[in-house]
Amino acid sequence: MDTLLRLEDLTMHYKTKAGWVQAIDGVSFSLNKGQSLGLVGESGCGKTSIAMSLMRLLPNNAKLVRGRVLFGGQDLYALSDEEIRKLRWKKIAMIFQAAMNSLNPVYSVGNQIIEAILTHEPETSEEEARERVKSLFELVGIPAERMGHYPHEYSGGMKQRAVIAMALACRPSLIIADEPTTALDVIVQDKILREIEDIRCKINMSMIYISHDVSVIAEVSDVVGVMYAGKLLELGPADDVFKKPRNPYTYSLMYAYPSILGEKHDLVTIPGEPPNLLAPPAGCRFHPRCDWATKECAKVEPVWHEIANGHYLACHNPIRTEAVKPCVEQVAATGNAQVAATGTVTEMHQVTAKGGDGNGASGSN
Amino acid sequence: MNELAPTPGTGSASLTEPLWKIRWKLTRRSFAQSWEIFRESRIGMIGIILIIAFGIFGALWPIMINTVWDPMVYDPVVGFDPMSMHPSPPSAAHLLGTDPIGRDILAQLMYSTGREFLLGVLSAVITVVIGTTVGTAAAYYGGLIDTVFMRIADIILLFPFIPLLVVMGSMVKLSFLPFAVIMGVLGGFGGITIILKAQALSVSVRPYIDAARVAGGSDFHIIVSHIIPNVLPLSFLYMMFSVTSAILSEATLSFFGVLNIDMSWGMMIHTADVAGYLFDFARYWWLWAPSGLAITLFCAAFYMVGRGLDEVVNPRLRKR
Amino acid sequence: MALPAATESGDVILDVRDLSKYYPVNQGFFSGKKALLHAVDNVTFQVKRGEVLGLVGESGCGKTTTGRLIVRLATPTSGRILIENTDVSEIKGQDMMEFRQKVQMIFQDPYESLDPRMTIFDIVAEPLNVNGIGTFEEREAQVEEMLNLVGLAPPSAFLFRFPHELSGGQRQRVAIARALVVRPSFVVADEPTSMLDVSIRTGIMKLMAQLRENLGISYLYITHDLAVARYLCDRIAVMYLGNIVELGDAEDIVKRPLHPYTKALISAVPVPDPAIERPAPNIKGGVSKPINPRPRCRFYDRCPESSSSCANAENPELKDVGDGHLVACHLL
Amino acid sequence: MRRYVFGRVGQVILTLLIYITLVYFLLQAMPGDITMMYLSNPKIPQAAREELRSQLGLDQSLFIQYVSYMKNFFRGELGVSFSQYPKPVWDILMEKLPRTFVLFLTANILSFYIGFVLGKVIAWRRGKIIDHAATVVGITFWTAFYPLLALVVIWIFAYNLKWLPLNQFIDPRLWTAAPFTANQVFGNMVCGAAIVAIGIFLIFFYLLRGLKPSRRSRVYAWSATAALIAAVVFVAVRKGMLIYIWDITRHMILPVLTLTLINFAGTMLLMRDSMLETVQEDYVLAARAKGLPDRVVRDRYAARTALLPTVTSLVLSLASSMSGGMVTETMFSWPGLGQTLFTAALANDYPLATGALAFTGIFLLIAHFIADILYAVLDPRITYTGQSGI
Amino acid sequence: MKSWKGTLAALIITILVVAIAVPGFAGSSGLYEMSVFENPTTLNIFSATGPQSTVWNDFVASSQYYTSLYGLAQPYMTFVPSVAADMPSELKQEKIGGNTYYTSIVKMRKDIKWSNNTSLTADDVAFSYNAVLDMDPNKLGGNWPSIVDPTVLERVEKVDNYTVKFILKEKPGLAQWQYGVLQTYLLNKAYWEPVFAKAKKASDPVKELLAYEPIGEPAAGPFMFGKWEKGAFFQNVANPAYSMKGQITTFYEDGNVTIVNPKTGFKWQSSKPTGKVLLKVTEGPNVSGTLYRILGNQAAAVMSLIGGQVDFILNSLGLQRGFQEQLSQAQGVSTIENNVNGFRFMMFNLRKYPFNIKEFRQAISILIDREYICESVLQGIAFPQYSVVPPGNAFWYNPDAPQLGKGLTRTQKIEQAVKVLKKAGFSWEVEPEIDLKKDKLIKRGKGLIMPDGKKMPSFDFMVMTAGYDPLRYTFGLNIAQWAKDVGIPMEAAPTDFNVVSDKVFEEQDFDAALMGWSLTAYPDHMRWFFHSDQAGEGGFNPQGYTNPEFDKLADAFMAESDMDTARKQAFKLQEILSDELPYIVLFDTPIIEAYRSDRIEYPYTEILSGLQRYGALTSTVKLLK
Repeated sequence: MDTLLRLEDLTMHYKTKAGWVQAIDGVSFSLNKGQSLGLVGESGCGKTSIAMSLMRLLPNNAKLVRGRVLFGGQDLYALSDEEIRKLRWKKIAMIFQAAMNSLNPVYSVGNQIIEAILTHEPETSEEEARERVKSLFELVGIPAERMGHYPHEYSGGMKQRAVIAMALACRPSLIIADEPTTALDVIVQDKILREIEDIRCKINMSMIYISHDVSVIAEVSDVVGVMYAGKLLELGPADDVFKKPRNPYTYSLMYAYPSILGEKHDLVTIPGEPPNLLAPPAGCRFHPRCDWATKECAKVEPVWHEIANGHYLACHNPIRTEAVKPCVEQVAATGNAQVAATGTVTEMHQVTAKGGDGNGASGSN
Repeated sequence: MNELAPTPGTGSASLTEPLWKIRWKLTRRSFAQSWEIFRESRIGMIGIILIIAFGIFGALWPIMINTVWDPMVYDPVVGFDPMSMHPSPPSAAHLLGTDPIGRDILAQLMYSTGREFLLGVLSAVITVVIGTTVGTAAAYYGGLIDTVFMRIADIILLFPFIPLLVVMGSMVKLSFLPFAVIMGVLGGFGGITIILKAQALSVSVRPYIDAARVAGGSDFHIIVSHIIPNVLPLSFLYMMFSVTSAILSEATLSFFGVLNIDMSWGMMIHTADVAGYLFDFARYWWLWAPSGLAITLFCAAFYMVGRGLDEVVNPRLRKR
Repeated sequence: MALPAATESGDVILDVRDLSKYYPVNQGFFSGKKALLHAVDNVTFQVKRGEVLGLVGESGCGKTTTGRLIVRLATPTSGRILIENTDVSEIKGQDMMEFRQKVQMIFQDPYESLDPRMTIFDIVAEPLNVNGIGTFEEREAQVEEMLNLVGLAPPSAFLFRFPHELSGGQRQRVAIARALVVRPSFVVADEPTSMLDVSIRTGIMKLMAQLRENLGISYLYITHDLAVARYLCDRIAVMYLGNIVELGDAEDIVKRPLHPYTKALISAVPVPDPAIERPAPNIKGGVSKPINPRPRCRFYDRCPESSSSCANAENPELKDVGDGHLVACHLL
Repeated sequence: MRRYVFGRVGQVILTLLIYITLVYFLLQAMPGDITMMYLSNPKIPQAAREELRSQLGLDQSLFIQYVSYMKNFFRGELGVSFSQYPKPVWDILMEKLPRTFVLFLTANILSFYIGFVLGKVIAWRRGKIIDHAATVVGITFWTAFYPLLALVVIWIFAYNLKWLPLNQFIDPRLWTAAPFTANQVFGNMVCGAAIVAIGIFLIFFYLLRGLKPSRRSRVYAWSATAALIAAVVFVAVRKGMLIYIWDITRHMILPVLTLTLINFAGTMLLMRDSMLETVQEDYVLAARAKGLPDRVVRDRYAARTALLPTVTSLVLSLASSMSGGMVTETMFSWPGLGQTLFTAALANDYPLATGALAFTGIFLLIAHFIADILYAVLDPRITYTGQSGI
Repeated sequence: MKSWKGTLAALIITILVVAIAVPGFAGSSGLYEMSVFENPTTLNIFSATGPQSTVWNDFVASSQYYTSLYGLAQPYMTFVPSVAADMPSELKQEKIGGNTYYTSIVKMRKDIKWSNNTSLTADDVAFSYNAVLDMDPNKLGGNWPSIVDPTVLERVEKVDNYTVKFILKEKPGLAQWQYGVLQTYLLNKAYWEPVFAKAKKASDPVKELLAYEPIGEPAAGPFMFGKWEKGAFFQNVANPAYSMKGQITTFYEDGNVTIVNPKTGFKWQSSKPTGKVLLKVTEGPNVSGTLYRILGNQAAAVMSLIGGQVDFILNSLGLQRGFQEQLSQAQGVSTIENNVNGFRFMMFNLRKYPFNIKEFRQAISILIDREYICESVLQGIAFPQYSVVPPGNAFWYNPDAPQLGKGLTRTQKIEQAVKVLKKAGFSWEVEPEIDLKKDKLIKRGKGLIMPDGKKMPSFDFMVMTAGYDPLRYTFGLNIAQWAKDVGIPMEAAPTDFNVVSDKVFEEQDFDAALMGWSLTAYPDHMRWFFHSDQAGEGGFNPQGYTNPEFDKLADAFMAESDMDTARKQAFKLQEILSDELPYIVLFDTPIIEAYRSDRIEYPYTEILSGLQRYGALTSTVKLLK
């Protein structure tokens, strides 16, 4: 398969008053044409920074420390400003996190899309562009007559669709979707997710889907990448990763959230707080919160390596067995007994002594 | 984050220090934090330095007149130096020269500084106290109170201050304090009310106001302990801008000779103007430059501090 | 009334009857017609002592308004709210003070619900202060105890910090401590975890469960997330455009949804398993606002199963279909 | 829209009513009346004074005087001036109005435009030298002492460099033979400018509509504009008025410059702040992601929305720019409303001062009103149903 | 967007460039251009003299268009006939219709024409008075009750075409008669009669009259209305029918005046003129018109003068001192200084001992070296003055009144002062010693002993603060110093003006003070300031001067209607005052004016209160190019 995008050891730091924030640290992956990659992680883990560095839209205080971003074989960071401007949207488009805010409130939605088309395809006439927008609107399920309306006249879901239509306007080869459904209600979210998948399959486009919600990623991605504190911890085919999460963080993320289907299970809690990226922990960045951590984890940074076909991992102590779902009985154990509850509180003391948001990390494993 | 914690307590129900001391420390710390942000603003720092410089300059007046200067010669209002022709250019005796009626410019400048401070700060404090109270009340209670005060504000916005004060000043000579009060009151019911009300309104719909209400807080409690403290930084910011407008108005009205103020920077220029020295700018520069510059720098200083504060108060303006 | 349940026992801590809240909508400067937004319309439910009732629905369905009505942040247009058998829908003065000590609320946004200019101590002690409970030392002891209880230990490390120095999870714990410091018997929790990150969310959820056990508090837990409701709540009420459309045991609702809306809601929740193909939720159109709604089933326009009989029938009322499982649908 | 406009008009009239009432009572509260002015000769017996007072209705109760004043006010009668007895205040003010109007409008539009453009540019280049320089220069002018600034400007440009006329609004040597009065010329200038402005607006509205106008329509639009201007100039030449218009324009430059220098910084700094907020908006990022050229992002995205709060604050600053206008009029011997108010005040001419203040109020109210409408036009989110509020 | 900006910028730049490139419009020839600070407000003489009587209206209109029966010949302010052919006849008692009146006949010149070439006749004159009387001058307000004084004037009758008869209710003094009624503006009956008739019918005749706009009103003065662009300029054109053009007024040293009009043959002389001719003034106008630019402030006016846009700055206050130096350096500009009609003086409280001793005051006056302070200390910004009538008021000024101590050196002054004091019985503990040859004070006097044998206590001399008036302040300090030199224990006390005014006029509780007055042309102030009936509280004689002889003389002066007799009386009054010194007159400041000497020429520039006094000599000025 053709490789569309390749990140090689991408390392991006932000300069702040307090020092350098290591927002992206040595991230490498590649994406094939037509493939969809899901990036999952908590807020502040560097997902959005990756999206922005792919568009070369980082704020002024960002600095590319090392690494390359190869798009269709071209190093994006070797291009001039004008070249990258022309490449944006034409080749790489983006669906923004806050759709409500990513439309200019004072221009009609249709015009904002037409403007993008006319900018990148100057030979197109305005009429042709209008026709194209019309068909895009149909594609995403907005009545074409609403083209002339202003964003404030749209509902949240419609705005999100309009933003998707806008992203598709120049038929880019890669779309980056940055949490496009976070602010939406489940039913709308479901519809949008399905539409995105539909369209992507129809026009065979690559996509990077960024979300903090493992479930959403599971629904839309071929390949899943798990990020933590600016680093990629695990990356692999969705089926593999979800069936056999190797990194403890992946595992915790998957089971930290109650599910609606199946039996009620206990929740895995991840103690503590994500690290401060001004001074991330030595060794594995997840080790202070990891129940599997050993002394080695605190000292040696795990190597990013392929463990199976297309399945990459950075961990000293990967979970080797089939993942065990935490079971309901354990919930009952902590829930019922008073002893257990007070025990939890005493444990909290110890955890907070380390600093941060301690909570009952009573053995989930 | 942990290094900010006070001395590790034992978790027992006794504080290691008296409460006021802790609060004092906290105030100092939050002040220090604001100061850190403020220091980022070059403009704000220039403003602060200027204000301090003016403060020192103004404080020199009582010292000089009580020690070095002969009040007969250097009194800013009635002083006269019979030894020289007036207006005399800067010399060793009169560092900034004398005005057309023989008074020492430097002494006038120093003497006025303190009074300008008083005028500016007094009227600004009145403005802000009124603006904050009215704005908060209007925002919190809404309804009739809101309508009445906002209409008043609309109307006051219609008043061109300077012409109005010219009219008033020419009919009843306004002296220093009444003028400061009028400026303060007019300012307080005008534009600032609208801005502070908007701020109070945005504070009053915050969830923590609901939380306070659920906790059982009365309206008074909510206004005094939640809304006003959160509006105050903005009030303080607008106080800076009010100082500027008060001083400029005073100077302009003094220039037109409609105020009953015996000495101010505006009066100094007025004196030079009526005596006919204010058109050959280069030659009689000492008659207008010190006072004109003082007005501009003084106003600009407060304005700059205001802009610096803006970055503290409004984090969205901060540099990333 | 179609509700036979629960008033006979003293077990009921909250009894909401026919609660409605209409908001006037500004239709225009000169327009004479008065439009009313039926934010909450004829809602009836009970919460038993020690129970957690989940109120689930999409944004704009009136769940938050219901919560605010119960803690009297808003005055109901009609209907009654009984807390421990006292009607609180129109109380004032001293009664209000007592009421405030019985019923508290936890807010959604931990970043906004704490006054940025107050220390943690001031925030947590505020309900004690304004109600004049205890001496200073007693208050301090209570605050410290409360902080311990919500997992902010040692309390002295937090007492004199400002909210912005705390992380989201810690803030939400402070908010919980503030709500619980007056030892209320009933707490309305308005999506306390929705703004938090996954790894922190779990901790708060567990804390709430623990506090319920340890302190015997009843909750009205408002959330848009059925999975969370399932995990935390004993019973779940599903709201749609100001009406409760289904109410019943949590597992029952999740496993055996009866109302078409509940079904759609459940099938729309994504699952963290690529192997599972969810059926598409069968629902038309989008949410509208219940402004002067027509007197028929609110879900009619979007209902996949609606029949012509629904078009002309009145808005259905909750009917018990067994085991305390109530549904408001003509089709059942 | 119509409903909105009517609603606003109602509010405006109410506000005006209260404003005039306030002005009226404020000035009534001041000491002195016409008999002190008019009958200054001590030889005049008391009886003559009393008679005059009763003729003017000054012996009636304040309230009755007020009611009759208000009645007359809306009939366009503002009483008679004391210092120019028995000249109607209305006549005096109408004579001054066009001059103030032209000066105020030109200066405000210019300073707003300059402030807007500069603010946009320096916000876009935040932290660069141009940002610091423009901010410092702006603050200096913003806090400058108006009268002194006016004197400096005159001294430099008119007295030393002799580039521009010193003072006044026309050159008497030219006008002694003029077949027009200055107010006729002012009227024609206003009309001409309005025709040109509306014409250009219509031309561009109809010919350059859409996002990508064709080359041909561009040529049409520009030639139509040129033709329009040429036509207006031609009419002026035919009427023999061009040289007089020209003379007034020349005289306007310095006062307009002074007013602009004083006022532009307000808009500039506001625009800068407002823009610094909008550049952080997602749609600006989105626009850049769309690959739009930098200038388009700046102008159509960041600046366009940043303009809205700036327009709002323009309303707030109108009164103060009116104050500046008064000072400027006085310093430049520009006989407009401001100068009239000033001399009326110094001469204790209450009816004239009241009238002038009322006129200023009406003037500002109309400006507020226009700014409101402009705001509503600029911001599609305003639906004209609710009150816009400031 | 971009093209817009570019266009706008280009437009603005073009306007600027063109504006700078195209120079101002060339001066129109034949116009005498002046600047005024305020708009005139009306052309209507009734308004301009009534409620709108501003100096600006008078400058541009009233003083330019109208003539009167009599006037004051400039620059010496001699009372001369203008439209009248000779002085009025002596006032006679006459019984008319049962009442006793005083009457006077005035014969008129026959050569006076209106601008529409009709003659100015007795009808016009009688109308001018009777119509105003009819309207009630009190209601017209302003200055009308003074110039058509209803308390004196009954009516004016036409005797023949060129003779009128004044019928007066009582015998008027000079102020009411020569300086009042006889100098009233003359109106064109044909023009005004219908206007009055119409006004009479209106509900408020006065208001109707005042509101009338006199378009096309015939003028008899040197100028007629030309064009008025409100707020910008005011233009007058020369009256082509002006009858007095070319008329020569000759002033003789003895104060006599002759008037000759070579064109019409009119001749008049005051009495037999003898002595040298002081000045010959030929009436114009020599310009095609006058142009008044309305410039709002004096800086603008001065810059315009320097820039050549105006020839003269018309301002009743003259120019501020600050401009003088700058103007004197400008090319083609001359500055002139003239005395104003006023003085600043020192006074003692004559109710107190020893201030009531005449010699004490004389000694002080002798000691004061006015010339030294004015010329050396104040470097010419003040004029020394000795008499309560300024020399500039030449007709009334008595040059022979004593000027104590004038021209003496420092020591001579001390010597003389000591002599005068000794004569009055003063003595010293230590007498001052001087060296006349070296003009040096060897020993200062100490311990002055009053004639009653007591040592004189120290007293306060109130002077204005330097901020209020630095000149008086400087004078005051110097006077106190000189007084101390001879042992007079005088302390100069700079005092706020309001305090001085209160203490002097309200409380009359003071020892000595330094104050100032400004005056009118007719010197009736001598009566008001020194008559004993003004010595009470609130009167104009707070120093408490009482001299029955003076009182009598002053009353006679006031009642006198004959000019020559009145003049003699005024001279006598001045002699008394200069000897008794109830005021020690010190100095006055001049009025400073400037004109473009490269463009215009005046027949004279020395005139009390400056050229502005009579509208900047519009009818006699000559253009040089």
